[in-house]
Amino acid sequence: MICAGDISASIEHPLLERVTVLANDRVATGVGLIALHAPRVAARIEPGQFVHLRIARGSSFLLRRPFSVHLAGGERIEILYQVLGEGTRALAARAPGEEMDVIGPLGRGWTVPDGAAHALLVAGGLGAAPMGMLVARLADLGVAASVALGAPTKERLVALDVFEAHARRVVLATDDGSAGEHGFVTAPAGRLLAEDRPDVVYACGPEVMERAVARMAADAGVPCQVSLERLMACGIGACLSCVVATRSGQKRACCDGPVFDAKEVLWDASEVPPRH
Amino acid sequence: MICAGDISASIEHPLLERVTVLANDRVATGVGLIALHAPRVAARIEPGQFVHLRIARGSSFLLRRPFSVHLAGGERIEILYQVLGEGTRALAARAPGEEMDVIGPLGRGWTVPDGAAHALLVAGGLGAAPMGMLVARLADLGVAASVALGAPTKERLVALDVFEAHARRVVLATDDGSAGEHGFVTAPAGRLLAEDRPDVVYACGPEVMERAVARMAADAGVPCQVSLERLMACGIGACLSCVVATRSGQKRACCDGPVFDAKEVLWDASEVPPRH
Amino acid sequence: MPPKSPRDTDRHHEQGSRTGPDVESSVTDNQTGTVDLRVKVAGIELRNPVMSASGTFASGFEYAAFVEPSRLGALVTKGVSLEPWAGNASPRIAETASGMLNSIGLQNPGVEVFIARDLAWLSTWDVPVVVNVSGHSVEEYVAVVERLDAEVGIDALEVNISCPNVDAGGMAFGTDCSSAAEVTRRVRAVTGKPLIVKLSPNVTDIAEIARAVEAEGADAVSLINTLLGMAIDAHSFKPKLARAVGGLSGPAIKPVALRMVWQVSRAVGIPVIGMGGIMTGEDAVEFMLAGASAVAVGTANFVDPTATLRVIDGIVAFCREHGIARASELTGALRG
Amino acid sequence: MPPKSPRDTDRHHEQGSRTGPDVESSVTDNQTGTVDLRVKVAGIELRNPVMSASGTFASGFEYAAFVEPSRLGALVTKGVSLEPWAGNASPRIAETASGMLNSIGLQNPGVEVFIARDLAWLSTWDVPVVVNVSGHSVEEYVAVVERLDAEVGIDALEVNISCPNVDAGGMAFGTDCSSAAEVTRRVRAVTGKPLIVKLSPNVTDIAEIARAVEAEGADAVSLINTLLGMAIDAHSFKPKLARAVGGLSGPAIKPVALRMVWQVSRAVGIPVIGMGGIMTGEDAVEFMLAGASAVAVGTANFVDPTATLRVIDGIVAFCREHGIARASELTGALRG
Ligand SMILES: Cc1cc2nc3c(=O)[nH]c(=O)nc-3n(C[C@H](O)[C@H](O)[C@H](O)COP(=O)(O)OP(=O)(O)OC[C@H]3O[C@@H](n4cnc5c(N)ncnc54)[C@H](O)[C@@H]3O)c2cc1C
Ligand SMILES: Cc1cc2nc3c(=O)[nH]c(=O)nc-3n(C[C@H](O)[C@H](O)[C@H](O)COP(=O)(O)OP(=O)(O)OC[C@H]3O[C@@H](n4cnc5c(N)ncnc54)[C@H](O)[C@@H]3O)c2cc1C
Ligand SMILES: Cc1cc2nc3c(=O)[nH]c(=O)nc-3n(C[C@H](O)[C@H](O)[C@H](O)COP(=O)(O)O)c2cc1C
Ligand SMILES: Cc1cc2nc3c(=O)[nH]c(=O)nc-3n(C[C@H](O)[C@H](O)[C@H](O)COP(=O)(O)O)c2cc1C
Ligand code: FES
Ligand code: FES
Repeated sequence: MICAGDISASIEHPLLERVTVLANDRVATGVGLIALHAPRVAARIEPGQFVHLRIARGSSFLLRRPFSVHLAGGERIEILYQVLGEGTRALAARAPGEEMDVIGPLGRGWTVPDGAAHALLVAGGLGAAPMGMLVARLADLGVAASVALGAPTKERLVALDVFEAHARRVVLATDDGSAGEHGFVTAPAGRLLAEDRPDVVYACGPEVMERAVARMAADAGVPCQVSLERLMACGIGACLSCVVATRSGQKRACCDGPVFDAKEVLWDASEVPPRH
Repeated sequence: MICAGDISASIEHPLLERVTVLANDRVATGVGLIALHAPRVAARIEPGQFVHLRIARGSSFLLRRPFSVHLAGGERIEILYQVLGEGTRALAARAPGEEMDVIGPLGRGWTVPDGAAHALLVAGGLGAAPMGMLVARLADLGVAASVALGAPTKERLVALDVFEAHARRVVLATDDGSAGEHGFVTAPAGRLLAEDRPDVVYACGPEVMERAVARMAADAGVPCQVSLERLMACGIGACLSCVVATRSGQKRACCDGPVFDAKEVLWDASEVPPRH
Repeated sequence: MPPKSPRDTDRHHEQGSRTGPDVESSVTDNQTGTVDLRVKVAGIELRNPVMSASGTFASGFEYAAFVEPSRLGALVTKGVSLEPWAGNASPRIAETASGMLNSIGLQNPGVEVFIARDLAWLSTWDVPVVVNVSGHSVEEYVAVVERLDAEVGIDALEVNISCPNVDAGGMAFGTDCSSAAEVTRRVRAVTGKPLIVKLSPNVTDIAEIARAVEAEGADAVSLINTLLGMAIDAHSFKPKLARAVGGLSGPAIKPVALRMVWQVSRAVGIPVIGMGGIMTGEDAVEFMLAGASAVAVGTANFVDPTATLRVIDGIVAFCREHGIARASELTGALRG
Repeated sequence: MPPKSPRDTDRHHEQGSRTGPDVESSVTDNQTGTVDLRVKVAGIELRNPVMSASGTFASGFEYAAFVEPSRLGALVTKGVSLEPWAGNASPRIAETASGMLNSIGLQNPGVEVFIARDLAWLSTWDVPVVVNVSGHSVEEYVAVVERLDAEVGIDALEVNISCPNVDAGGMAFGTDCSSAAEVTRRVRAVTGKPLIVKLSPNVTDIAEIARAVEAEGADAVSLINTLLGMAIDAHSFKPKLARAVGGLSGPAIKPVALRMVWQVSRAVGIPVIGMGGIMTGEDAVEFMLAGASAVAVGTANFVDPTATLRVIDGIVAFCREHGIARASELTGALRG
């Protein structure tokens, strides 16, 4: 990853690739899965990295949109996206055969500590998006994975098939109890942390959830990685719009992250993008 | 037509109609023909009137685009359009089944003088667009029509089929001589004016052409109507962006026109939108 | 014409043929309760906070097929001057990214024709009428205001000291505190009608201008007028507007307009009427949160002739969603 | 550091490892002839008129995968101050119609780190380097300029008196003639390098400020910096930026930028560097026709990291289409 912080480090260039939509389907309430033919990005993307997508030209919104790569294989990448504003609405309208362009792979993804035997993944809502490639990678590496997956309601649970295919154990929670446990995903996450004694915890979801998981992991003495969302203009480290306050100073989510060591993050200084 | 100038006159309201694309095909080099299901506008539109089309939402261009209705029948209207800028490019990309909205019918169209037996239509390029309904109407009324139709080159001649179906005589001219006469359409127009001795001349095309035809008609003592293009924001008479200088003061092309009596127009004061 | 007092603001209640503003001013929904849309600006009670922006709605006649004037909070007319003005040469508009430039140049038939034709028509509708006033000189502003002051069918005057499209007068008065103050003082002296001063965004410190006109007796300020801009057609090597420069409006300018409404509403005690790029009810709510008591919809009318109605509906929907009983509670409700 | 003279502008020709600017400066096409893209601004010869806009390109390192620095007319770096600045709280950006707001707040590691890290890296490329200078006070501007003046790898300094995103200093210096003049005079006294002053559009009369800095010895002016704006998230009742207000950039502001470039280039004798919403070669040509000698590309880099290159190609295509031999002929070529 190139970052001015690493101005003298060896550079792994991101690519600007013209891609074609292969499929674009609704997979849960308000959630779509878009598959792109992106051979060059697909060949290099690592779990937890993201792409910066130019969804439309000539639209009244200008900026790219950052999306984690959910799954990658062969010449294909897949993105799981929640429809929120004009960008994701336009994304949902893109049809197979249409072209767009992506910058990627971007950012630092998840790391698997040497010798880890057991991992806990905690995903809230679309927090499951950057964990698809991760759970598959863990399976490849022979690391046993437990997953705590939460959503507001049954119809909004995503990526269950991927987790079930690769994890040893998947526990569900919904805010309304329509699937799995009734309540927040932090409850089963805490239990799994105690029961399974993982060597590493990965968390992605609303920042309050990540923070709660980070605290539980810290209390249990288990290393924890979190993937943070920030508003991003350039996506490549140049504009400083995506800063995260850490113990080692201000970092850029787009290239120093989005995955950070949870104990590095100064949670109080960080801010979640407004959401309604 | 509603116009502040007629603030006390009886109002014929334009409609705001949600329409569906029925077909959208390329019919000549850089020219498309889009058919819209627009029952309410189709029922009321008169030859020479236009509609104000909202081509796209969420695009970086805001304003509607004015287009003459080329043909109308049943619940359908057809627009002949030249692809020039972002608006018409977006129009060319609209697919059957998609929706958009139109305001119409707008403006004052062509009038057929009482007792006219013979009419001359002079169309340069897309000037043929507002003449499709006209030539059909003339045929209905039993007025014999001669048409002088010009284009830069053969591949850009439009609406030939409509003119041939309804006119007594169609003479072609192309700037490069690839079809019909070599040269501007004003040459055959002048000949037809002398030979056929029409009771009325209708002209639409580049403003220089309209002006030349207007002068020939005036010299021959034949009444002449011209359809003028102006940049239009509102399209309904409110914003004063489309003014035309006439002998009876400043008029709005969108509602006092677009068709004007040629001898009313103060040509030197009027200005053509820039074109490249 | 001598100043009139008390101010002529309760005309609606006097006219038997009109329904009071309360009839349409609130929307009832059994599930989420009633939203009271009424707001008060410069002493006029509006049935909702949405006005037409001057110059984009003429006198409402052309829009009547789409928007019944009595649905509006107020109808603000195109600028009127003492004598007829021909306006600028064509082309007068140019499209820009998410916006447009205009250099209409205040073409209008003069105050007498306006009164005889437009005002006569407007009087048949139950809507507060705000007449926008133009002038090439302080004397002209005064003369127009004096003439309009005599008319009962007018609820307020909006003095446009911010038009970027005329050579003499217009914006020149709005970009300098002392001349803004002078115009206000002079027109204030000849009218008892509520006086709104329309401010130019083409200034270093708009709050300072707002304070100056407040001090001279303006009952409200409206902002923003258009930003001075230019568009060029590279291929013809020429400006797109015959006059070279014009006024930028539309969504492109919304961030500047919101910022200025926020600054001005914190600087003055009189109400602020906010405008600049409003397309939706949510846009209008943003202006109110920033401090506007009412809003005006301009360029959006060209895009959608029913835009004012959609904005009103959108405000209702927003209030319902957030359990807000009175739209007026939105004004200045921005949280730190 | 004492003022240096003669001005340090022929660095490129001294360094053997670099190719002279003429190598890539013209494009040959047998059918339509050669287009000479070279322009001269503030005494520096640029191989083409396209620069990066400060703060949108960092020091070029992050963009190197997409744009080889030596392809640019000049590389303008992010603003640098004497000590490290932390910048503003997050969120720091918000999207608006055809534009964006930023309130980065000049976060930078301070001039020493900049020299040791960024400038060292930049020196490996054959590109004129323009360093953008920030300050909270006149003294800080002077100290930074003094420090940078000592570095051979710098071709010009751009003094940013127009940043809307800092509380002290920044834009405050650029919205008033006398403080703009003072900053210019004071930094001029401590450097012999070409001096560009970057102007704020948030003023009543930008031409007046331009004349003031010209009188104090600026070699060029660059404009526009961002327009002060605001965005509100209605549903949370909060400004979208943590700092409430920020700077508006992108195509939305192009009409304002073009107008100001046109006004300023007619008011001063020094070259104008134009920017604000440039996305394409045609946009760049429009700025040159309006009077700019060179242009800078900012927000467009975020949309397309190769934007600067596309703009250069677009200028070439335009010149060919119109039979223009030298891009510099475009400057001020607008027809009445
Ligand atoms: C590294 C990273 C990875 C992401 N991965 C995914 C993913 O895999 N699936 C998914 O559904 N979403 C993901 N997001 C969030 C996604 O980028 C936003 O939901 C999306 O940009 C919203 O765009 P919009 O136009 O629909 O919303 P709007 O709210 O209209 O967007 C307005 C602006 O805010 C930005 N924005 C809005 N929400 C967010 C957000 N949460 N994070 C960052 N920027 C935001 C947009 O990019 C845009 O600039 C990711 C964000 C980041 C930073
Ligand atoms: C009453 C009327 C009827 C018309 N009928 C037809 C028709 O039947 N077929 C057809 O092909 N064209 C017609 N035109 C012209 C057509 O409106 C323009 O070609 C079209 O708006 C160009 O849009 P654009 O976005 O592709 O071009 P751009 O040049 O990108 O448009 C930029 C702006 O300029 C305006 N504009 C550009 N050219 C013209 C023009 N010649 N006249 C008016 N506005 C213009 C656009 O509406 C837009 O606001 C008509 C124009 C008028 C006024
Ligand atoms: C075509 C046009 C004409 C205008 N004429 C006037 C006018 O006569 N008087 C006035 O005060 N403002 C005039 N304005 C400014 C608008 O009232 C409004 O302040 C501005 O357009 C910003 O709002 P908007 O972005 O919603 O259009 C005009 C604007 C446009 C677009
Ligand atoms: C994220 C961001 C950061 C900026 N930082 C600086 C800066 O440090 N110094 C400066 O002079 N201008 C800065 N600017 C202003 C730009 O250089 C430029 O003047 C402005 O964005 C207009 O050009 P554009 O529309 O092409 O972006 C910044 C702009 C943006 C968008
Ligand atoms: S998004 Fe630009 S630095 Fe991270
Ligand atoms: S387009 Fe608005 S008056 Fe004609």
